[in-house]
Amino acid sequence: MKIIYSLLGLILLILLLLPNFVSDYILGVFVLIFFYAYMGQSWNILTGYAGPISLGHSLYLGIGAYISTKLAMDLGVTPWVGMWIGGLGASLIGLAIGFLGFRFGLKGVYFVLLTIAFGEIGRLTALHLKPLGHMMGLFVDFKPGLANFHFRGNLPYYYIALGFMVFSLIVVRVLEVSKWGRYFVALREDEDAAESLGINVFKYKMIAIGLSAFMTALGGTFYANYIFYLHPTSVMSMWVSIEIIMRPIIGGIGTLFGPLIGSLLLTPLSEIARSYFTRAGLEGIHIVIYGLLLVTAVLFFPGGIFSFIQKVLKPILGESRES
Amino acid sequence: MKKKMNRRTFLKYSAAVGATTAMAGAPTLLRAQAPEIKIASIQPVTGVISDIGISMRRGNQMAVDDINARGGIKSMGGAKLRLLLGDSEAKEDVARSEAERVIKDGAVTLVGPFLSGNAMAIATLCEQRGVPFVMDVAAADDITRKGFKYTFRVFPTTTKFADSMLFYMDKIMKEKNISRIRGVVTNTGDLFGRVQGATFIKVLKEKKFPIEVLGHIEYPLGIQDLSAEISKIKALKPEVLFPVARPGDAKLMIRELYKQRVELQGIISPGSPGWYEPEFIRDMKVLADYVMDNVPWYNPVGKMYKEVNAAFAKKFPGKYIDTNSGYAYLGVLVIADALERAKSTKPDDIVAALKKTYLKQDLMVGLAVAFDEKGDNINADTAMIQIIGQSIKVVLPEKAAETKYVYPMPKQIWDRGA
Amino acid sequence: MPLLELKEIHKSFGGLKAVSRVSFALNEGEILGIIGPNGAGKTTLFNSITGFLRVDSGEIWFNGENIVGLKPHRVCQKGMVRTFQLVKPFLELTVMENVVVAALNRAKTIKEAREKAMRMIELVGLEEKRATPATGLTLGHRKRLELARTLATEPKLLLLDEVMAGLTPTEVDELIGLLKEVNHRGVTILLIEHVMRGMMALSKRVVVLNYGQKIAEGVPEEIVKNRQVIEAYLGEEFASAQG
Amino acid sequence: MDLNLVLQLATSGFLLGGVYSLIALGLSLIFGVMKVINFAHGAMLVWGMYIAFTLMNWTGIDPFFSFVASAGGLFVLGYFIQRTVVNRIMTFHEAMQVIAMVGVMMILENMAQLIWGPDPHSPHTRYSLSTIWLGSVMIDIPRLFAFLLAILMAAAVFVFLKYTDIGKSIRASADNRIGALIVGTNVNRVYAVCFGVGAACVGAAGSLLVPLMPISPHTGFPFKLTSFAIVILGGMGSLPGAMIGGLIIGVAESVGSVFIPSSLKQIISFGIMILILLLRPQGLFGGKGS
Repeated sequence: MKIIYSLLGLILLILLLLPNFVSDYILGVFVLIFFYAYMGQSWNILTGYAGPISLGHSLYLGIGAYISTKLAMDLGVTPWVGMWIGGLGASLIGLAIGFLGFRFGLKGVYFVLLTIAFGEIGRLTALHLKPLGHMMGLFVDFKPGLANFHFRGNLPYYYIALGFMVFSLIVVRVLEVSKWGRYFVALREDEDAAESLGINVFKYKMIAIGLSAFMTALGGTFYANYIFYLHPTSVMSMWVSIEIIMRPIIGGIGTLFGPLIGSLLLTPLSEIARSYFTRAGLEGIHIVIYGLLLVTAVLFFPGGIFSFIQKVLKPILGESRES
Repeated sequence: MKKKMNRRTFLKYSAAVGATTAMAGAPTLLRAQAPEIKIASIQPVTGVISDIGISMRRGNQMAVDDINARGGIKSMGGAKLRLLLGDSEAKEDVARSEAERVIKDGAVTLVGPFLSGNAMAIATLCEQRGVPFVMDVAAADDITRKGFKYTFRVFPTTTKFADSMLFYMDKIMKEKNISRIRGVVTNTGDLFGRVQGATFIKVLKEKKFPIEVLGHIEYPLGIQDLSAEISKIKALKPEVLFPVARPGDAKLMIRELYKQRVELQGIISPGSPGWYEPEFIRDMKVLADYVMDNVPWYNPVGKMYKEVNAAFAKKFPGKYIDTNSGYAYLGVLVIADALERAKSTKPDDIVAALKKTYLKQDLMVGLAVAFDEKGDNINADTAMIQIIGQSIKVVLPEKAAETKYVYPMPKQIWDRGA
Repeated sequence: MPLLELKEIHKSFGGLKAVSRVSFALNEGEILGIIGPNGAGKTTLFNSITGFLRVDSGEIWFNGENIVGLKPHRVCQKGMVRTFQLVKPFLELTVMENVVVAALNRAKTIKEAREKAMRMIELVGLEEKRATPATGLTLGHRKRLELARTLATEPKLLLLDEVMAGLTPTEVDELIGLLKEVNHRGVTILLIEHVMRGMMALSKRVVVLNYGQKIAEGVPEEIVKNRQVIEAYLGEEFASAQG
Repeated sequence: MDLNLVLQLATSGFLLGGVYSLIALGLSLIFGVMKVINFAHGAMLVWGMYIAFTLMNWTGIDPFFSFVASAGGLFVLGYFIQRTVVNRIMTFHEAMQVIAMVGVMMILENMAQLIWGPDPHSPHTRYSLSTIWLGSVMIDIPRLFAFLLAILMAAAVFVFLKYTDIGKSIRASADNRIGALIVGTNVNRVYAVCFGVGAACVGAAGSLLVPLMPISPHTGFPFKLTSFAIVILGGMGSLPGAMIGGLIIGVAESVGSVFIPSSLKQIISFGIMILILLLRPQGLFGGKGS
């Protein structure tokens, strides 16, 4: 364990010093790496640890983004405060969806479809809400300043995104060793067995979806203040949900470092594919290549890349499982 | 703060020299002879509107090729322009990331990106990085209301669209002695459709214009079946349909109007693609006739237009210069003109030059390109075009008109024996 | 007062009466066996008692309380816990992690839970395997794991659903010893068992179910001679030939 | 309320619903047997469209005949995708399956753009604008043909499933995966053929849609979401359910746009989907519970 912690410390140190050595563009890529690692980790809490598979997390991203942005634009509430309110809002919606899904005992694919349906209904509703800019979307005013969560360079975004990512790692690590996290995993593995051992399956699934939605929504605030434009189709569509889940799945679902590793691989890969295969006359080839990479990754690392790394490093790092 | 400044200065320096600080494998450029100036085009060349995105990219690229063929930027020793290509995939975060990448690769000015949402993401980034950004196409008023210093728009704003539309409608109604038109507005449920449709209705109301809007029907982007919408329109019994469409649904709409035999005096778009693409006329044939569209259009009598269009048609068979490719071309011209006058690739010099732009052009309808304090092109204008005999004619304003408009439609769509 | 008392339990699925007016009682410290041919309603009865199914009618008194309608986790918290016919270990978790989850039912801290889990693992003799994920265990070990897990919840009453099925004779003997030890420590046991040797060795009293109905109850030696029981298991003809 | 309008919308929706049914039939078949949601279903539809379109351009064969070729082409494509990807991911975590199928979708969709270009095509066929009028209700001839041929294609699939050995095995696997294993059929082949047949359904549907709507690389997406709703409504794996579900959703979305804005009409499908999921997850016609 000691080796792991010192290794992590070293990596964190490198990440903290990184901005001294790379361009704004690379920093921007890292912002996306951390952002998607964070979003993936938030999703991982629900699907990776507690079990129910959600393909509607874009809904929570959207709710978080819209609430904090509306609060900032109309009432002047700083996004640093608004993000928590957005988190609560998304949490409530998540709990409502969870209540229906879990009360009615939807599992596996059925729960997936329920989340897709709610995600799409959320998107369609947002498209018709006047305060959210109707179908025109919300154009966020760019007002640089710490209080407004708006910055000129990528440097502050880099450190904030890094902070988000580290925060999610800590949350999940604390979960892993706590009663909640152990219960999550138990009900993911076998609901009946968990229930028979005194675990209130419904309650802990609700906690998982509430927490997961809350954290996802915090990321929504980051998105809004980084991209400056919110449209239901670009923040709440199923495609966004797929972007959120892609990285933790490739990295290793239900593992602490899966989302980060997945993001470290996929985010630059999509950038590289785009920058090297963007050719006039061959529009679309980079997505074909990216798609091929995704399929290959699933086929060759069915347990995720993190478990593969774990297997490889086991002789060096020793047993990390609880014994 | 100091560190950051240093890094940025370094970056600019590196961009100017052409060195790259990128990750492994970034292209290294051998540069011995003529200096090269990089500008970047970011367009949605994949995803739901890739057809338009690719057309835009072609417009950008052709302008760059033409400028280089004419000797590049003369004030800077005949420096050649190089166009870096970016793909926004029609997504905001990708648009931002692509903008960041091309800036890293040394682009001194960005052009793009057709979608207003993407434009917002890029404009904010350009503001953050202090890099000039010329929007060739993107109509939403809001973007230039945010006080950006580095963002300019060659395209007309939505309000401009609506104003011109009313101007042309007024003319038609006066000439034809029509006191009142009962119409239905329909648009795609995306940013552009909504903005165009809603602004048109808003301006009608504000000006108490004698067009009565019987209904406002919005349908999702990428819709595959418009039968229900057309049935609803038919039930409202409008005289004129005011549609804001995309290439795919324009065809659907015409076919459904035909099949359901909707009786109309005219189909007049307040301004949208869909009605002027070659594919529309190719696939719809006589059914396409008499559709009018209020769009920023090429200037059919312009010398520049004739040259550019001939070259474009030669390079991309079956295609010709239209609103999008035309403005994409013009956007690059504006940048080249500014570079010529700035004699520098420093962002602030380029911005200063852009502000003083007075680019005479007869490529598109409208006067010389010149920007107001918000960065909008004050002389951008639209034309009323109409499909007559399966070819597109400018019908208004009169000074650019190729022929007289036909209103009302002499034959209903379903009467044309297709 | 009995620890567990069933009064006229009734449960049907559609037209099928899976459990029909079954009543019996179980005293503290006792081991009671339930036998019956396949499809007799034994597992349905377990599911009904532990709250996985809601009975249509009847009362279930446990420790002086009617627990009808309680969810399984509440039933567990009251002190009644069951195993599953097809073992359900948390496959991705190690033996230790499996048992710690169960121990958290009563333990205040993770540390306490770990200590208790360790004791249970030692009790069932899996200490060598405690870092092995459950996927890597043999069936016999999985059954022991499941036992350790249920014990870690500190039950008053343990419901065992065919824990001996599929085990080797040696494993069965070991398990009999283990269950006796568990019972000796004060845990009451209700078991469904097909392995007659185990049933005979453990239970003092047996209830026989057939087609959802209780057809006999008594000490094992008498039950095996009961004509109705033989009929139920082997068919009428065999019984008359015997009789 | 305008009764005439409702009748018109119901007719149009019903006829298009037939094609929806065929699309959903393919999805339901694949799900019923392999328990994999085919996220590439929309992209396969697009390939079916382009195959018919290309044949029409090269040889002048009408899409209403070439749907057989589209079905054949997609059968091969589906068979290939099953053998190379789907077959290997069937035991994986469902989320893993989603991502693999999304990858396949990205490849197919953008390959289509690379091969056929981004511009939408609406080829003109002889009857593409023909109509018959029943009183004041218009019946769209291409829509009617598409409906009839979709039903024909579906009937052919039913016959195939009922009377051929491999078809019987497919049905057996849909009912119970392990059962089919015991009977000893070559399961891999059954799965591949089944995926092929599912793809053939959607390919044929694509061809039938050519006279009705513009073809472009990215038109598949809305169909995919709609067919999810249909499959849930009819019951996952229930083939008659997919057929009737398609008609219901077709009519509901069409008639629904009388009451709510068209831009919101998908909410009807998703609303139905949620209600069915919660109250009757086995679907209207699914026998077994989930």
